[in-house]
Amino acid sequence: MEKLITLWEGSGLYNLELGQAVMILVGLGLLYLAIYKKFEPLLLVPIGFGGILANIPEAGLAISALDQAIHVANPAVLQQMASTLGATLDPLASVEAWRETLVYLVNDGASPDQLRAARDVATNVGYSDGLLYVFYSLAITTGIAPLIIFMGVGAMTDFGPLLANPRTLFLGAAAQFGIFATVFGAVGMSAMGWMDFSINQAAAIGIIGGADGPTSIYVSSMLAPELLGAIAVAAYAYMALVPLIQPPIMRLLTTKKEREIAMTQLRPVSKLEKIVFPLLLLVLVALFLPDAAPLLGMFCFGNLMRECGVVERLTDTAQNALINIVTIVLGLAVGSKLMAESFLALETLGIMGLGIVAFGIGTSAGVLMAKLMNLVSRMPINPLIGAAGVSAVPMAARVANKVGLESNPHNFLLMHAMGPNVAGVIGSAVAAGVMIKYLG
Amino acid sequence: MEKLITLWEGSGLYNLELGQAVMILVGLGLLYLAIYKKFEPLLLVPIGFGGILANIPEAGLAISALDQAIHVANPAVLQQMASTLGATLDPLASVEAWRETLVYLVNDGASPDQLRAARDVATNVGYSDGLLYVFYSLAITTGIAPLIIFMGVGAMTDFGPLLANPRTLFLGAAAQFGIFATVFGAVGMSAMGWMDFSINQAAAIGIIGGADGPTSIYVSSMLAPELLGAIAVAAYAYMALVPLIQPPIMRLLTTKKEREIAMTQLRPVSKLEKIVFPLLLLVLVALFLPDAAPLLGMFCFGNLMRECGVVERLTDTAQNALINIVTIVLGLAVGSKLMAESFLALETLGIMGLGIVAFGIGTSAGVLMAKLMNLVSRMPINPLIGAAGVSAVPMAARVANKVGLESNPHNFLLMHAMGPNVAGVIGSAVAAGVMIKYLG
Amino acid sequence: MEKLITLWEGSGLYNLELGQAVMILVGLGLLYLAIYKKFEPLLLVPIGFGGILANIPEAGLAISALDQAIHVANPAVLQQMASTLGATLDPLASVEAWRETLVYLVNDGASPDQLRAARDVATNVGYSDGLLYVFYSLAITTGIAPLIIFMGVGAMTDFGPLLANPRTLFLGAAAQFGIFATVFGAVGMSAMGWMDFSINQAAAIGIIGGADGPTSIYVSSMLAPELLGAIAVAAYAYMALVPLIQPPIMRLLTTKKEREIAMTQLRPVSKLEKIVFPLLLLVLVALFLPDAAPLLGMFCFGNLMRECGVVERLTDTAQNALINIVTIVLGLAVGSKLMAESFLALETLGIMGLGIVAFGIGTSAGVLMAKLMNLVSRMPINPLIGAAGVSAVPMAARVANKVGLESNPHNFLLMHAMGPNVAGVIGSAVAAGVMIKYLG
Amino acid sequence: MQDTELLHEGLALMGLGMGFVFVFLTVLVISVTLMSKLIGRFQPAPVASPARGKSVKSSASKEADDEVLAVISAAVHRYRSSRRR
Amino acid sequence: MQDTELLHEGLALMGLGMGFVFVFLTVLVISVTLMSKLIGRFQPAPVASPARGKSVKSSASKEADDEVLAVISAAVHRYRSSRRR
Amino acid sequence: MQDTELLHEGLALMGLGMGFVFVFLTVLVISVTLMSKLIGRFQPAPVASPARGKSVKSSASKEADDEVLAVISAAVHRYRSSRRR
Ligand code: NA
Ligand code: NA
Ligand code: NA
Repeated sequence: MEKLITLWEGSGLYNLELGQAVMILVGLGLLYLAIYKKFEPLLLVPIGFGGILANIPEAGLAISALDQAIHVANPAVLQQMASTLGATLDPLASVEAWRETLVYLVNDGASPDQLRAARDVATNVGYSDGLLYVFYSLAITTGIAPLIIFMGVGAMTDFGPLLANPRTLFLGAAAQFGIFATVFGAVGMSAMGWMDFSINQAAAIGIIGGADGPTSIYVSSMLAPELLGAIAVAAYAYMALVPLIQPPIMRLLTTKKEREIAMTQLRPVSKLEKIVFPLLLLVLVALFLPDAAPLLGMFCFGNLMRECGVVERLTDTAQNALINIVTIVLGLAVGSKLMAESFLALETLGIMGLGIVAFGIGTSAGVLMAKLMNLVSRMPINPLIGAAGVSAVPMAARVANKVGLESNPHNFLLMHAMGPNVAGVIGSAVAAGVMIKYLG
Repeated sequence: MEKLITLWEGSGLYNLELGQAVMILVGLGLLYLAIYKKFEPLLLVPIGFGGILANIPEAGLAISALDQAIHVANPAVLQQMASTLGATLDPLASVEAWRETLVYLVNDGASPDQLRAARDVATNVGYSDGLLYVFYSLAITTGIAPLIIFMGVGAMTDFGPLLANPRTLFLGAAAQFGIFATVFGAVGMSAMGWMDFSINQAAAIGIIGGADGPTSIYVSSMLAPELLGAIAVAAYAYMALVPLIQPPIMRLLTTKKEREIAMTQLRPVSKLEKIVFPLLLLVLVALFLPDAAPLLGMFCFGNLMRECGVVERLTDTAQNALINIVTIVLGLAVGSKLMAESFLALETLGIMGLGIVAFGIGTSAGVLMAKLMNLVSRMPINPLIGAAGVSAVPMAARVANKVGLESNPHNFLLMHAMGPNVAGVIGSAVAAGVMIKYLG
Repeated sequence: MEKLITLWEGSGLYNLELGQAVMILVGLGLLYLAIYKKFEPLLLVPIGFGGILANIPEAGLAISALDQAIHVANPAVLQQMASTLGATLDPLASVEAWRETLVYLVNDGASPDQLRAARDVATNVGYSDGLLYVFYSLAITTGIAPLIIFMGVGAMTDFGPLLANPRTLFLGAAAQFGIFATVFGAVGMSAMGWMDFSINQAAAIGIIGGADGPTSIYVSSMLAPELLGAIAVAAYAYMALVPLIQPPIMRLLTTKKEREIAMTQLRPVSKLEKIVFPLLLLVLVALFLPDAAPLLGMFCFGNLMRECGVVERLTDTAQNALINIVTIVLGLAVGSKLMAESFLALETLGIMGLGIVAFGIGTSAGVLMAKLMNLVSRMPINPLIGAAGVSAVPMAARVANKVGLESNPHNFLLMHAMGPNVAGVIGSAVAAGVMIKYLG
Repeated sequence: MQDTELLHEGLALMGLGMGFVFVFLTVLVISVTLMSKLIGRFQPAPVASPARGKSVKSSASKEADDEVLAVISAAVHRYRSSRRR
Repeated sequence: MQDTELLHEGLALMGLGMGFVFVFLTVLVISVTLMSKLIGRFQPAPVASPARGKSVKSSASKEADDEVLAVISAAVHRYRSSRRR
Repeated sequence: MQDTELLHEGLALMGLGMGFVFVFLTVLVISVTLMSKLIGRFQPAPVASPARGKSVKSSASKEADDEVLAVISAAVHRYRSSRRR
């Protein structure tokens, strides 16, 4: 009978907190978007599922052995942990109060040595790190997962259109205004007292406007890991929404005539140029912005493997088995940050709101930059391809193509839009480097 | 000359202990079964080979740097380690006695801090963790390997037949009686004084009856890691023996008439049902048995990836590259537990004996449950498919089909048997959760 | 303005040291050799690129969090670290002097406990391990990467020609004389005062003559990690140069008549022999040279998977996805050792010089051994296949075939040369084991 | 642990475990049946679903398909020209 | 952090960040243009490059190609014989 | 380490190393020869072995083969229909 009570008291239903229930619904919602609305399913299926796993009451899949022990261990173990943390627990207080004291000690007061000792206590009595916590530690805290994915993206990227028309790099630069305007927006909301974002958090939020999943995850894991869940969800969701967000802005900022501009055919690009480009980019990064070196270095590595043509085995693995394995692990690890206490906050709404603004401003800046370039240059640029500068490869380029076809059914902009599109990837990685430089 | 002596004294032949020689033969025997008898070769080839590697004298492939240092380091290092462990070694005792003292201290007396310090001594003088030990720590202690394999199994499982006839879940439930009967058998043997199993060990042994490799490994790594080698070998060996173990029992418990029962054709199952099923199962696990969440969560994740149809890249990787890589690592890591001192014990014989009993009882319970269901329900069930409830996917279902064809050459039971077959996977994961809940 | 100065002072150009600039050029040179000269591109592309990444100023991709903090942290953090290391920094000295003091303390004076504490300080203020450093720790320090690659090589090796003519093992043995002659050469250079190699370093350099990348990396990671970068580069570069290095030596040491010797066709080898061979080799290693067990054990494991024919899934993964993933990680990790302070030393020139001598001596020894065998045995051996005994699979065997065809256009030696070729792999792994036994 | 206590532990685990397994799977049977009925009501044609599934797939994996097609056609082409040689 | 200070921080980051992004990409545009010109001068026929690229590839991945060819031919063979059955 | 001592170390390592390599590979040659003879005696027809090997493989990798066959046949079918278009 006693055992039956243990079973019931250990069940999810008995322990389910409202926040967890809501987060499970949020996870199911993400899965719905991923599966039925095709919102970046490769990432949102694992993230959504990971979010559900992270919120299963008592399972502790997303927390460390130490947190798990604090949350569910018996009073004797709690006292032992408190003593290793150099504190004594008030014998008159409730066990719940003890747990809260320990949470406070672990997060604020304890030295690394004490934490190690407390962790030893927890593992000695049989608690272990949750699977998603292990994934997070291995894949995201070390930076390995986003960087490997960026390498794979590099191995899938063709810089040909960019090399044929290097000026499109300016479009990729302009579209990063979405990032910095959002940073300013976020600090503005905090200054207004609406939200409470630090400058680091504002920077991590801003990078959503870079429309690059791995870059967003990398930056927020360094500057604001507590917001990583919301930021990753916003980044991937809005990337999927690019076909809805961008066209109205593009139409608003351009005349029909501008949208009909036909662009001169791109010159063929030699193999050698494609091989030299990633090395050139790498050297510039090395000289001017070492803080972007992990991101752009791995990106250039992937691209060099692709273009050099002598390591097809490795390129194939970087584009397939490796990126897929890392995507599964990364997705589940990001899902581990979809825990109620951190996700169900006003800040998440702020992030979602700011994220969409970031996309809009980035799109506008790209389009306006293209119009500006038309003023100063002879070679005509269709301003629609400026919108592709936000990256969201290859979605934004396809959107530019589609909107262009609406105005002129014979005007295929896809290849022209691929230039600013991949330039946007470089642009946001550079922006990420600047932010890490100042705030990291 | 002195060097030649060192070479000879460091050779395997000089240091070979009888137990190691026997274990190398055991490893060769497992390879024979795997290669020539096709006993689950995907696992038994790595396990058998790992077993041989683990028993190479002096190589220390399966032990930590600390254990290796205790085993082979010179007296000065031993004294240094002893002092970090807070002990002094008797200057009159032999070096062999010192080593024994250190083994005792490390396993019983030392605090985590002292162990860390002793380990530092060992690595400082150049000892390092053996490869199989590293694999074990990374893949099994963290739980990653069995869970990733379970994800891959989920990605390969079609729940269609189960969804078409959900009642077959009862067969998968009944067959788990093999697990619990075996637990009782194991504690019975201990109560009789024949063996010396703790309740945790009994539970880990019982799970062999679940006929699911990853579940067995996961549970025994948590409840009785010292028995993991024997349990994994028993689990995979008996799974391979299913075509020999089951048919006599099935024939004994059924009449020819029962074996000839034809089952109504399964209804088609919609895509949506297949997508919702893993989520439904996950939610039930979350609500009622969080301790099964790692196992069933990853299983459902794999299955959702398979059925949702929008992440084929990931499904393919989960079914191939990822599960294969993890299988190699897991197999070698399991092999590291085939060391003489733990494997060549009476307990291993007990485990092998109990394992076969577990399979037999599970088979019987499944068949009898099917007969019982025939008493209370109109829709006829061929009792042979009850035997598939032990899981051992898809072997047990094929056995049911084959035995059925013997009685009626036109009665194809394979699809009908797949329902209880996959239900058995769920059933044993649930049983695993209950055991971890109470004993973990 | 102040921020602009920070940006400039944090830029690569401001911080670029001459050594780093040179090493970036070295990295580009390696990429040139890999891409345009096809020098073992699968390894040299990642190694060369990793070398560039490791030398990006301020990025710290190849160093630990602790080293990174010592290198760039502000004075307050430096003082905190010094206090955990039990030292006080001279308040009158410059910050640069403080950094040097800390470097000295970390490398020479500090205990493991103090290092852990200093590391805690560094991570607490936000420094983290560089990506390549993480790769090195995970893949090379543990030995996992070279061993997994060796497993993949085993899975790709066909021992048929060797089994058909086991005497060719003697050729593989003789060619290892290149290894030991080089060791003696290296200690000779030190005795002459030209270089300053320890015996361990000499052994690690000698193993270049084994013409086996993973073996070289494994041995030097154990005996002389500080030379790993130069040794790996030399090993792979010279392997690529085998078609240039070997033919003149082969022609010099043989008469035209000898080069025309036709060899009797190889007998067919049964499946069973191929299955038993890796197990036989493993047992001999276990009995006589346990220190070679990690290398040859994994090699035999790969080969057994290949030949047993029942685990094709695993063989395929070992030959493709797994070896490719590990190659990428290993290459970048090796690149992390191409740092200016260790690579731009006279020793590197010595290593490059000794490496080519090693290849030459190994080739000669193989050819001469074949001639010797012709004196004592009836069955004729074409001495050219002796050169294949250095391994460098399958390049050296192809060279033997090509040189043979020059003398006699109908004399195909390829299959005959594969025997000594794979024997060379076993031979150098045995040599590696002997060295680790004495010096490890 | 005393022998009888161990036996009791085992017996308790057996009863509780089997009980829980049955209860859980019963709940699952009921949930699945309800789920199937619900889905059957709102999306009545399971026959249509394979077709739908296929179309989903064809759009989702269109690119992959095209690639495969390209590879295969190249291979067949090569194979044919090599046979001509 | 005080509100105005935070705003200043944000503004500074915006100016500096956008400035740096533009400067960096401008340098990249210039470098790429120079690089393309240099390459165009020394290796004047980009038309030839695909051919060259192809030949590089064909030598580099010769073995892989042969393997693919073998697999495909075996598969086609099997396919044909299976159809005959 | 003194120079001469280092030289001695090197020389000793050379002698011992080469010696051990030869002894080990000689043992291997003997073992392999014995093994081949033993196997030849008990399983006298190496000619039969490829056939046996094949049948082993064909049973073991039957499923994989079928899959490949299915993929290829689908691909060929697609290729043909696409050419008709
Ligand atoms: Na971007
Ligand atoms: Na089961
Ligand atoms: Na060699």
